[in-house]
Amino acid sequence: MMNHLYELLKIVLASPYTLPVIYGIVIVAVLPLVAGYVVLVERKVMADMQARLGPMRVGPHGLLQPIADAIKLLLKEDIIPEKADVWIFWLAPLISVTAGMLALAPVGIGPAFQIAKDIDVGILFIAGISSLGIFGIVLGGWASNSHYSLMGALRSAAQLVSYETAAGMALVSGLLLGGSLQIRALVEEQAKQGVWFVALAPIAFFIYLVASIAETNRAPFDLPEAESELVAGYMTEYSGFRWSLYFLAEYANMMVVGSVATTIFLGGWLRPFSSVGGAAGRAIDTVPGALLLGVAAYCLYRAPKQPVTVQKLVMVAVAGLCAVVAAALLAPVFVAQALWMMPAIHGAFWFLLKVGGYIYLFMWLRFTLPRYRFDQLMRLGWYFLIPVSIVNVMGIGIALVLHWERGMNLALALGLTTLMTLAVAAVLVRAELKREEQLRQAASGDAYAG
Amino acid sequence: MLDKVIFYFFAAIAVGSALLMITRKSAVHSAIFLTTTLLATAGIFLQLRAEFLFIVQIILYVGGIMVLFIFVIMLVNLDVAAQQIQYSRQKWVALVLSLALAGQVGAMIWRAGKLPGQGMLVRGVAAAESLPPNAEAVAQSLFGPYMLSFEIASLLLLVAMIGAVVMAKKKV
Amino acid sequence: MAETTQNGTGPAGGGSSAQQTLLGADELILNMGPQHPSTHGVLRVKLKLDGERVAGSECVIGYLHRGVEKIAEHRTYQQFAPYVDRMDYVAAVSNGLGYCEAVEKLMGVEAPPRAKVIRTLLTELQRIASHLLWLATHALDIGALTPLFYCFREREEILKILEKYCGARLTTHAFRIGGLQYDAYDTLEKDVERFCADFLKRIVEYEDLLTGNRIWLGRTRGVGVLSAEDAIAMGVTGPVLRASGVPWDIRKAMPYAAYDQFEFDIPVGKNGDTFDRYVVRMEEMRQSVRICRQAIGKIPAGPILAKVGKVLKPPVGEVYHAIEAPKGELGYYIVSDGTVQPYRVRIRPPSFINLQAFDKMARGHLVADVVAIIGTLDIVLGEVDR
Amino acid sequence: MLPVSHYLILSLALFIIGVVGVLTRRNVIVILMSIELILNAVNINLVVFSRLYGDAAGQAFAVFIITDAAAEAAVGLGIIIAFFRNRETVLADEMDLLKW
Repeated sequence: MMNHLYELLKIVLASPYTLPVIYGIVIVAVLPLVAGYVVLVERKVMADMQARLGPMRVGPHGLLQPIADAIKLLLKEDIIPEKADVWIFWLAPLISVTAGMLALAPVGIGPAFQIAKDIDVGILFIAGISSLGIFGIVLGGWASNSHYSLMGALRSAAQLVSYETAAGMALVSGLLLGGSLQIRALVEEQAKQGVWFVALAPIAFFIYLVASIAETNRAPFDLPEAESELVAGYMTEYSGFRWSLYFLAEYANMMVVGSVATTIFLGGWLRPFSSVGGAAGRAIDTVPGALLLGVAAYCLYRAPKQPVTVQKLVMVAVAGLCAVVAAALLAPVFVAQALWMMPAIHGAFWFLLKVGGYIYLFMWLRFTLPRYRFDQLMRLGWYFLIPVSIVNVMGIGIALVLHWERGMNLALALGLTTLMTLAVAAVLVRAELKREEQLRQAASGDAYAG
Repeated sequence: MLDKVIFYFFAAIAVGSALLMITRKSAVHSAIFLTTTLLATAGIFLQLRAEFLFIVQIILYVGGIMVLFIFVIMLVNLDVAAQQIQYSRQKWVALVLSLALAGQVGAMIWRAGKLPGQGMLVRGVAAAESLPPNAEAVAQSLFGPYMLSFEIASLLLLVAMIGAVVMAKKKV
Repeated sequence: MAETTQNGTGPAGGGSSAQQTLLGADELILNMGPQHPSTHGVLRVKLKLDGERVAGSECVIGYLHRGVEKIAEHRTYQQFAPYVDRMDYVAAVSNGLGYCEAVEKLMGVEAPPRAKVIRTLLTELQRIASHLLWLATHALDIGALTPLFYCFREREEILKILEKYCGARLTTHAFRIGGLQYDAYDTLEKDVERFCADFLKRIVEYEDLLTGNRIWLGRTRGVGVLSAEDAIAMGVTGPVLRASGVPWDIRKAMPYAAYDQFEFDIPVGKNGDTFDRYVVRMEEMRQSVRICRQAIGKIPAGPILAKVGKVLKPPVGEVYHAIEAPKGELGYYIVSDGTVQPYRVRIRPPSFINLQAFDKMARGHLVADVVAIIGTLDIVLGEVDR
Repeated sequence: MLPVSHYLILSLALFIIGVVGVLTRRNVIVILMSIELILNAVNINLVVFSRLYGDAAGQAFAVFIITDAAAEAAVGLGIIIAFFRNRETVLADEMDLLKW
């Protein structure tokens, strides 16, 4: 009996599908929790920027808030509006959340942790699958049978279609530099060239940043769910668990775009100065562990100041967790036997750190900027981002040809074409400013005439 | 074995939702079922190791064309249409003729399949591992022998874009 | 929230014809409010939309009607004073000032100079608080989350001063007919001075966040333009009128309280759009600080309450007295029949009159602009409905 | 890979369903969708033969067909919107005037 089980286990372990399936299950299981904690971090960041404390009640410093929120959402009444198209109403959030999670499949969180390893069209796969999420939004908005929802859905459809072009063009710039669609190949190319592509194609990165904010419906492009105008846009009629699925989809999408940007422009799982080796490299490698040890120490320092025993214990537990992770990060650096763990663990750390930084940028913008109006959003997309992104792709193509065929220095060629793109962008901005000025004069002239 | 399972799975979804697509009253439901069919077809492309086409199908067909369809369905109010008679007068004739066509072609395919080499002058299917990377292969083909066609296709898209803009303008 | 009878685009909007599509010439009716995040209370706006463009609008009010004017007829003059606080509940002090001065005018009494200066000081603080609340919600409506919390931080300081003065934060009932009930507390001047110094620094922060921001400019410039002629024709007052280029401020035009003793400017806009109204209100806050700073220097000594009896019996007659409340001209028309209760009180609330301009301003704009326009009118439904 | 006939039968089934949709439905949008289905069925054929012969040309043609489908959908839907605006119907048999 045991023998059979052992044999079975061996077969299962030897199968090429085992590891991806396990990774997949881990992602699906952990993603809601991660999303919950991203929300907590967002609320804390928001509180910090707005001179207040944020969630403080559930757990020390609100650490258990996401769990409380999740329980609350699960227990809420699930309201389906009268006259709604019931089964589309049910299906729509599922589409969104499935697309968001599925798009994470080819993402390489470090060189080891990747579900779909050798998928030939990695980046395209992510872009394509995540664009399916729009179905959930549009159908959900339509099925709710409410005007706010419908307007949110229409806005969302128009917005996503418009900004996908710019985002796609920005990605193409990165792909041209990397010469492949595969995630792994892209990161390895950056390691080989010894420079992150954000340095080679800053404009493409900027365009992708803007377009990805628009694609994930985040402020200042959060028109489909603009609270002050459309109540909650396409989610107006949703409640409880279904609503939280939309929420989960939004955060999954943020992680997806963050991962794409990190992979293409920010060097994926490479650490900063990845080409530096020797003692300096070793010093950089100790940074993550030291960082987490610092966090652990701070938690221990704060623990006695918590008001309740349970909170003290949780604080100590968090400190312990940080210490364990720090140990795992430091072990490969100092213990030769553990060296094989180095790429996987450190790769994951740097990748997640970069994605976190990208998402932090999203939050920062959200709390700083007012919201665009729909026509302004469309103008920004069609009159600025798309032309600039097209010129940028052409520029990078020209630079690469100059580099390959004429042997020109790559940095020089790219610098020249970047300047060219900037000039085009400046012309576009000037034209836009001029138009605005004219419009304003026309408006105020009318006002006095009428 | 796995190949078979995957094929029959996707084929069943494709045919089933295609049938639902042409029988639903609500155009939105039809669009959803067409989307499902297209996704299932994408799965079959993947099973045929056409990874690039798989993702093109998803990005262009599902993420582009079907979104356009749903967008238009929402713009033009179809509630009235959903309450009217769905099928035209010639439906029985059309059905019979279509089925006759299906029988004819099906019989041909069935008999050809029994011939040596599947009746298709095939010397033997290339092993999946021996295929070149798919995206590169398609690119070689698109930008090699079919460069002109590719440019014509882009011209077609331009014309279509202009046409659509002109059509959809407020005043025709 | 959508009117089900008008619904033509949902999945089962059965029975309706193709009239209400987004494409056709016919409009879609969108009911904004009375429960909507940005209608500032319980305003209900019926919007006729052509796509997302506003083809017409109708404001439905009265959801907060409490019959304040009618209540006045069954209360004595003193008893009615707390009720006026509940109209514009974000500027209760100003409401009280207007009412007290109106009754004083009716009786021919004048408040002592010390009371007048303290009244002016507190009213100007209240003006800043009211404008801060406007800025907070206006920015939030346009999508800027953060100014809300900064503004509330400053408003909190003002409310603390008011609380120290009279014990209440929101509905203060700070003044009495004939003067003040409470004298200024010991550290009032110091508190106000500290607040003014802090506030001048912090208002720069808000301007950093908003004034030069391209998105903010795009959302406010050219939106909800109201020409001077239209503004005057519709009886619009306050910052909305001044932003259209009409330098009309009752504090200057017919000074009341102690305004004639202080120097201040009346900020005036040019284009009459939402951005100008924003600029005017920001500048007004600075001017209020200026008045406050002058006032704390010269609060005269002396009594705080004029000689009025315990029972107020104004002579038969009528009076209209208006003050410049934060939102515009707040007028009280009181008719006395010689008894202890007013025969009739009619209140001219600035928000109510200003709301008239909404349709004019919103027409032709997008739905997103509607919330900006509601915000820029700075209405308080307690005052509109009374 | 399974025998080619499997794929061909699948493709045939989708094609016929598309044809039936085009011929029997009255709603123009559904007819347009049925045409998309027909094009899609053709794509399966192209891809399966491309795989069979190990030549990517078939897939290149499938890309062309998808391009064509996109163009067709754009123009077709544009026409439908224009028509709907004028006549307020999307039924094929009510489109019986050459001029409106």
